[in-house]
Amino acid sequence: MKLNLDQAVINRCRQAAGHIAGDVDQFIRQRTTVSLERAVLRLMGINDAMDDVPVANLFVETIQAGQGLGRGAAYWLANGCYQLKLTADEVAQRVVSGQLDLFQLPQADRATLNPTLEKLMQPTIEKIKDQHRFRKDKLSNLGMGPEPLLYVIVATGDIYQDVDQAVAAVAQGADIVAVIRTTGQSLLDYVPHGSTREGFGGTYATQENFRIMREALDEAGDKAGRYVMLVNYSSGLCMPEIAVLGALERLDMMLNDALYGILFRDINMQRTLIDQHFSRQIIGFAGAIINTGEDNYLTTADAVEEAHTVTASQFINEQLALLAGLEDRQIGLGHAFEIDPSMTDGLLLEIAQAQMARQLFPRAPLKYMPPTKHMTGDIFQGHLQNGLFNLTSVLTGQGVHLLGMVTEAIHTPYVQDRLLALQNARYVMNNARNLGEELSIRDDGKISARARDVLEKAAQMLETVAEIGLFAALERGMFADIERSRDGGKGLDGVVMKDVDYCNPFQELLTQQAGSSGGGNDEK
Amino acid sequence: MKLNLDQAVINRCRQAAGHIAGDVDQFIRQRTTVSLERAVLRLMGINDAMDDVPVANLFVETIQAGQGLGRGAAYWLANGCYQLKLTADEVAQRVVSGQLDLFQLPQADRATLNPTLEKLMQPTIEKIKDQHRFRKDKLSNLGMGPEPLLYVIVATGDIYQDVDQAVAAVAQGADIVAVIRTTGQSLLDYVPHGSTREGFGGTYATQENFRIMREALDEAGDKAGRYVMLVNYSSGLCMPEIAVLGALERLDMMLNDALYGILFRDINMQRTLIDQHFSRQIIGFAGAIINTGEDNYLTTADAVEEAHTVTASQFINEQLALLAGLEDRQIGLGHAFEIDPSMTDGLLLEIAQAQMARQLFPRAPLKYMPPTKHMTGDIFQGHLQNGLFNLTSVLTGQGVHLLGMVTEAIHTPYVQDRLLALQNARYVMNNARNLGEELSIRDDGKISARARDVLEKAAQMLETVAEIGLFAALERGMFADIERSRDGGKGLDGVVMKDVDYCNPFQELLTQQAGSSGGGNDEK
Amino acid sequence: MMRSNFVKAYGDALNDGAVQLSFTLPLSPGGMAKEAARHLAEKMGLDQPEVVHMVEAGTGFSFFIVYGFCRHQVDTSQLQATEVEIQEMSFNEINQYIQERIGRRLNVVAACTGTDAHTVGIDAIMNMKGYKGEYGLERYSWINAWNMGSQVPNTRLVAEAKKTQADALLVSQVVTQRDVHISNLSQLTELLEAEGMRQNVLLIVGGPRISHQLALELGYDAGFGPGTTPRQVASYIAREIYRRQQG
Amino acid sequence: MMRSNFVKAYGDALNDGAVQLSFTLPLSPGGMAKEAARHLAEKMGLDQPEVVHMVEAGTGFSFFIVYGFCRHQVDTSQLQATEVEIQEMSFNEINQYIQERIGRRLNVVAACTGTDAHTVGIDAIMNMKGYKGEYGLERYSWINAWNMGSQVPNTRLVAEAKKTQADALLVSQVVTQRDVHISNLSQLTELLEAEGMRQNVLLIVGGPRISHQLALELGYDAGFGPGTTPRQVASYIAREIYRRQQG
Ligand code: B12
Ligand code: B12
Ligand SMILES: Cc1ncc(COP(=O)(O)O)c(C=O)c1O
Ligand SMILES: Cc1ncc(COP(=O)(O)O)c(C=O)c1O
Repeated sequence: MKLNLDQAVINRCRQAAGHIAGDVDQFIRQRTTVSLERAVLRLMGINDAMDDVPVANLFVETIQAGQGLGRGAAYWLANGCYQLKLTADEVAQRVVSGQLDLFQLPQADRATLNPTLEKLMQPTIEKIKDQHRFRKDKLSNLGMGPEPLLYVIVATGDIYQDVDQAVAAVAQGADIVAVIRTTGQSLLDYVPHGSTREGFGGTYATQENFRIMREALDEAGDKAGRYVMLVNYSSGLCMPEIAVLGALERLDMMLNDALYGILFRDINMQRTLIDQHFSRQIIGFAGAIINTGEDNYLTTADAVEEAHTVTASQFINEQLALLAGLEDRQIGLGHAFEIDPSMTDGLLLEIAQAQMARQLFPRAPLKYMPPTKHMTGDIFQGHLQNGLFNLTSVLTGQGVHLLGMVTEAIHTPYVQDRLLALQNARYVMNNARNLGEELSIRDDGKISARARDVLEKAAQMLETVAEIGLFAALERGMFADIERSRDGGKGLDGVVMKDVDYCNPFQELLTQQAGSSGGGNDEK
Repeated sequence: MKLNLDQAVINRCRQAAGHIAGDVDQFIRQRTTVSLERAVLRLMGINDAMDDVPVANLFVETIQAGQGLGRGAAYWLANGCYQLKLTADEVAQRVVSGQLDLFQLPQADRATLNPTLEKLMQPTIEKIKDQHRFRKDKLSNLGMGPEPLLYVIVATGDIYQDVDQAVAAVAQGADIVAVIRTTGQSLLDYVPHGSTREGFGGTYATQENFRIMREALDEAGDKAGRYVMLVNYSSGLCMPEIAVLGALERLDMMLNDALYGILFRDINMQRTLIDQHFSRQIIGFAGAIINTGEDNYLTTADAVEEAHTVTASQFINEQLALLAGLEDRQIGLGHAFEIDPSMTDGLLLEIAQAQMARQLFPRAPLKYMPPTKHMTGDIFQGHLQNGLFNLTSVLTGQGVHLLGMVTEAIHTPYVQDRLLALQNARYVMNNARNLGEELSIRDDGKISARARDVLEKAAQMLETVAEIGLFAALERGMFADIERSRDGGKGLDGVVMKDVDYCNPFQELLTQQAGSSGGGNDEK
Repeated sequence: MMRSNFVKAYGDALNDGAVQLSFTLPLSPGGMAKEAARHLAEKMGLDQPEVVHMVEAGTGFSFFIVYGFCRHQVDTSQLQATEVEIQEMSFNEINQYIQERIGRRLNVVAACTGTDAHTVGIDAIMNMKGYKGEYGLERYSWINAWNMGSQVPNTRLVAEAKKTQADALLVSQVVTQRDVHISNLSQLTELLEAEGMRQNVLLIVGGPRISHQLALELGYDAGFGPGTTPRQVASYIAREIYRRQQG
Repeated sequence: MMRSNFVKAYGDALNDGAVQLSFTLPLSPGGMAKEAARHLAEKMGLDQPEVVHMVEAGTGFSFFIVYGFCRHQVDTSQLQATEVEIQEMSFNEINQYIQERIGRRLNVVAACTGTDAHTVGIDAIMNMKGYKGEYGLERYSWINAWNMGSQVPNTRLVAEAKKTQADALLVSQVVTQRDVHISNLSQLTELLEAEGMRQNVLLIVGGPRISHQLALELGYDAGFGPGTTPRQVASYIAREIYRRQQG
């Protein structure tokens, strides 16, 4: 099944998106954020907490209070270690307990500090590389299911209940498990610490929770004879930090999209675009996959009217991801099956959109979201909507397939909801496994016309955005029907201009690597 | 969506089937049956019962006892009227009460009786014509839903509860309502009398029950703004009689298939093929549609292995129907969606079969049966199976679409089962309404290969059957994996050779009409 | 109080009691109907019953979907599995068992009785050619098997049982609307009692809606439900007849 | 005894009590688990409960589908519809009503509170541009409407209410897992009480899992569930404030 798309229009899209991403990149390069700096500290092993407050936060606050953040947290930590001949932890402890004022120390120059920086970075880099290697080995030994990969969420709010539900889902055929985050976490300007049992609508994303679930899934995967992927959110006010924790605990995919934070969490656009860039560099290095959030647009905007905004955003996200050094196969662009089910020939439009996305981003592990907005308390009807969604996904060869839940409009999924969802997908996808190869789409039909129309609109939109810039486009409410201002939203106070002698050896390393290899940390 | 079928193979099928039907027709023409003769009596207005035993039965028994059946019941009745100057009812009453011995009367010759016969026939012919006209008017005023037409069953066993459930189904969008018959009725060699409330797995087919339901559906249809079709079974040991009652009470469709009776009710093949011919003549004259039962083969035989037997049987049924004077648009050939849902690419084979049937019989109102055999207690999974069935139906443009019930494997449908089924069909068919027009099928793919394969096997089977004859084929178990012998089964004792002076003015009329116009009783 | 052998339904968190219901009420949709549905669910023991879906199901009727948290719990230590207990043997083992322990061929007569015409189930148990890769009783060298087919009146079955000196009667019942299977099955036991034959045969019933428990209640020796295999039935017959023979 | 105002569930024949259930038990599939499911259904008042489907739902869990005939009946004469009673007016009528009877613009403050970020529902009620073809409260000339958006802490909402001298507060709660909405809604009434403001505002809550009954239980004046339209809310506010004003 192939759509006859006009390559010239596709080129226009990519060109405009490249332009947009380039502009953003210019802006980003000059700035850092509190979360980015905390991420750097975490990469240097500062992952403890004091009375439940992460040391990284306390450390960065101290530096920010002293106006030193523009030089980079790495600099201050390394300089402390160098000057006092202490370990990173020792320095951090003293700083946050008020015993040590870093600004009082002599300030070595960068060249002098490089060996110290090198030493501070090494363990984490090794750990991340180990995790990457482990995943690769597992994948080549155990393999994964056929695409579309079946992705389910767990969301009990309690990591131990989550584990039970996740393990059950693996036994029922899940390829990917995402632990949904509690409401509100995205607006926390720190990452909670330790294992947790008290989330609402999701479970706190913490390093320990990641570890607990990773262990459970590795075990369940071994039992099921395949590698099971773990997903969490590198999103919200702590994007880069969670990227680090994800890299350390071998998360395989991270929801990661500044636009989502801007539109749906009212996070300041400057802040989160800067955060996003570094988080993507880390995710790229860890060999994980990002999932972008375009699907969410269709929960507030209409899926028929605003489909082109999804496509346009995918092009932008692709270019931003490439600039952060991700490879195509790591860029899980999001889209969704969200057309009103009562629409005559609605399925034709869904097929058009899904197939178009497939062809526009042929190597991307497209993340395909199920119906959510038009799900109701009628679980029987919902099961069918999910069935047609599953059919569309296998027909158009999507990569990462989020399973729709019959109780979507009611509660976070029960154990049986996930079971039903997995059975649904297994049945429909198996029964129609090669249907896509059997069929071709008329060039003069409704499906083709729809794809052409959406693509052209996306091109026009991208060209407008390229002209006015992404920030202005967001101010005009061009995405998801939501308007956000450049200086509004949460977290702007965490943005800091980099000094000329800004120091961030990780970013340097990752930027360099990306320049040479195009992403990932290995030979492929 | 179109399959590239080889016209030469289609021609071979039709030719062989024509040959088979011709042979059967030769056999039929020389014989009559007790039920056929009772049908003639009913056509002459003998529709009463005495102590719950139909007068038609008593009358025919008397004649059969006197070895007079070969001359035709019409002869004896008309002769009685003529000789005694009594009405048909008066004659029948006297005969069955033993007051009158018809064999003792002088026997007028046919020419003499013709005016009497004419007079006896007229009221019924008029009534049937009226009903036909009424239906045509309603249809042209109210219209019907778009095809595939949504067909549901009611099966409470109680005609009054059936009415409630049928009316509810019409409100939910049903186009066609079939009242399922109680177990066992097909083996009764009489048609029960009056309204009934005590069926098992269905409700007795009686003239009064037909009338009650017809009235309810006319009312519900007027309210819903469309004509609602009523279906029952002209099937079993009383095929022709029920055809008469259906014609009188304006049933729009009748399940009517001798092969079903032979295979699934062990009814003698001679008996039921003779009965079938006359029943089809009547149904044709009434302007109704027959539904054939090939779908049932796949409940005992495997849908992948034995698909060609369905196709072969459709060709035979078509030819037999044409010989009985039905038009293409009255021949609702049956087939079904019965492939094991756990089969990889099973949907491809279902599409192949459905699309092939569509192209082989382009004007037939194909009756498409839902999954039944592979339905289980898992109502959620079942709802999806029905969903893919609904999709296949709209994709391939079926005519009469029987709705699958989620509780198929559990009980006869509850009121909500029908609701869910109608919602399912409405959603899927509307959402994919014109999908079939958008897609084309690869000539070198699995779907095409499957269709070619099934068609070739059907041709070969038909050629074998043409060679050995239908009776021998049934003896060899070539259909539905079931073997039946020529002289076995129920009802053979009701078969009688026609005398040279056999009299059946209806059959004469219908045969003549068919010869001239090709079916139906009007100008079209 | 949840003791360890008490279980409750479970949706989101262990023992939360989460259940889903659906049903139709003879009321038009609206506030009242919704309230009626909620009440019904409450009577069934649901805490916080929520009517998540209400839709007209024909004039004067509404269909509901309800979720809630069921208070009831089940004490698993009080339960007894109510399926026939079978020590399953293989095809060859069964033949050998009959040959060695009983020493004569067993006579087994099967039928789908009454007006029921569903033969696939009983054929699955009986047919020579087998079902899902397993041979039916007709294939067993140490069983004489008669399959009388469908719509067999109980009187004919009893006559055949007498004629063949049947060791076991296998009755299939698929249609169950208005409990037609119950009256049909009861009639058979009465006939057998009347003929004084009840003690001489192993009386077995099967079908998709048949449970062992129901079979016992109706005076049968065993009941077999969906998914039964010929080997299970043959194993049961062989062992049970041997057991009875032993006293 | 079925009196005419008693209703039962209905599947095949009126008042047969037919219901469908589904749930998960923390037991591995098997005879015991099936029996446990049957027992649970019996406790819920089902006659002849039949487990029509049992499947493993992860190690140590089974999912069941059960049909049966529920004994319980509901006395419809005892029911009260528990939705807010609203005499609905049109957009123009509402403005006119406020102008004529109350004589001043009503101040309405809305927010999706706590950590809840679902704005679509409250926006549907508030937004100028409207929802499904109906204008939100911001469009009403006789209403001053403030929509504070999502994730608004209760303290901020109370401060805003004070500042604007709000006549009505509209709170939206969508996330309900572990009853987070309940604690969040209760906290708001406590804050208002503490500030001595509770009597001065009409306190309204809405959301997909909110019922009028729940709202009353939590000390709110009204609760609005799925499908609420801006006109219903505006009508209710106008009439209720007028009513209170009258004494
Ligand atoms: C195939 C089928 C038919 C075929 C039957 C062909 C045939 N020769 O058997 C046809 C199309 C003819 C048919 C007709 C009808 N059917 Co039908 N049919 C079915 C269907 C789709 C499958 C049944 C089946 O073959 N199952 C497969 C076998 C292998 O499973 P099984 O019977 O459970 O048998 C297993 C076990 O139960 C056990 N077992 C069974 N019997 C015995 C006996 C013994 C001694 C033992 C030890 C074990 C045992 O072992 C078997 C192997 O594991 C079911 C729906 C469904 N999906 O279940 C409806 C169904 C059984 N039919 C039904 C009805 C109502 C009818 C009709 C009465 C409808 C009508 N009025 O026209 C007719 C008439 C039939 C009649 N007079 O009895 C209803 C029964 C409802 C009820 N609970 O009362 C069902 C459930 C459909 C529905 N939901 O309405 N049917
Ligand atoms: C859209 C949506 C989102 C969007 C929200 C975008 C936005 N800006 O609002 C996005 C994608 C961001 C999102 C995110 C999440 N969501 Co969400 N989401 C939904 C979804 C699909 C639709 C909700 C919706 O828009 N409904 C349409 C509106 C019009 O309906 P409504 O809210 O019921 O409003 C009507 C009435 O209730 C009433 N009303 C509502 N409020 C008020 C207030 C007053 C005063 C009055 C009078 C009336 C009133 O009037 C409205 C119009 O009729 C639902 C699932 C579903 N299909 O319902 C899940 C759902 C609500 N989400 C859920 C969850 C858990 C989340 C997350 C927490 C998941 C996570 N951890 O990441 C996140 C985080 C959000 C957060 N912090 O709160 C759960 C809640 C489960 C529960 N019962 O606790 C749901 C049910 C999905 C699920 N099954 O898991 N979600
Ligand atoms: C990119 C992205 N981030 C985050 C989330 C989840 O929301 P929250 O940030 O509240 O955890 C989503 C939800 O779908 C998302 O798509
Ligand atoms: C042609 C035909 N006749 C009759 C029936 C119904 O069976 P019975 O003859 O037992 O009423 C069917 C069932 O599908 C059928 O297809």
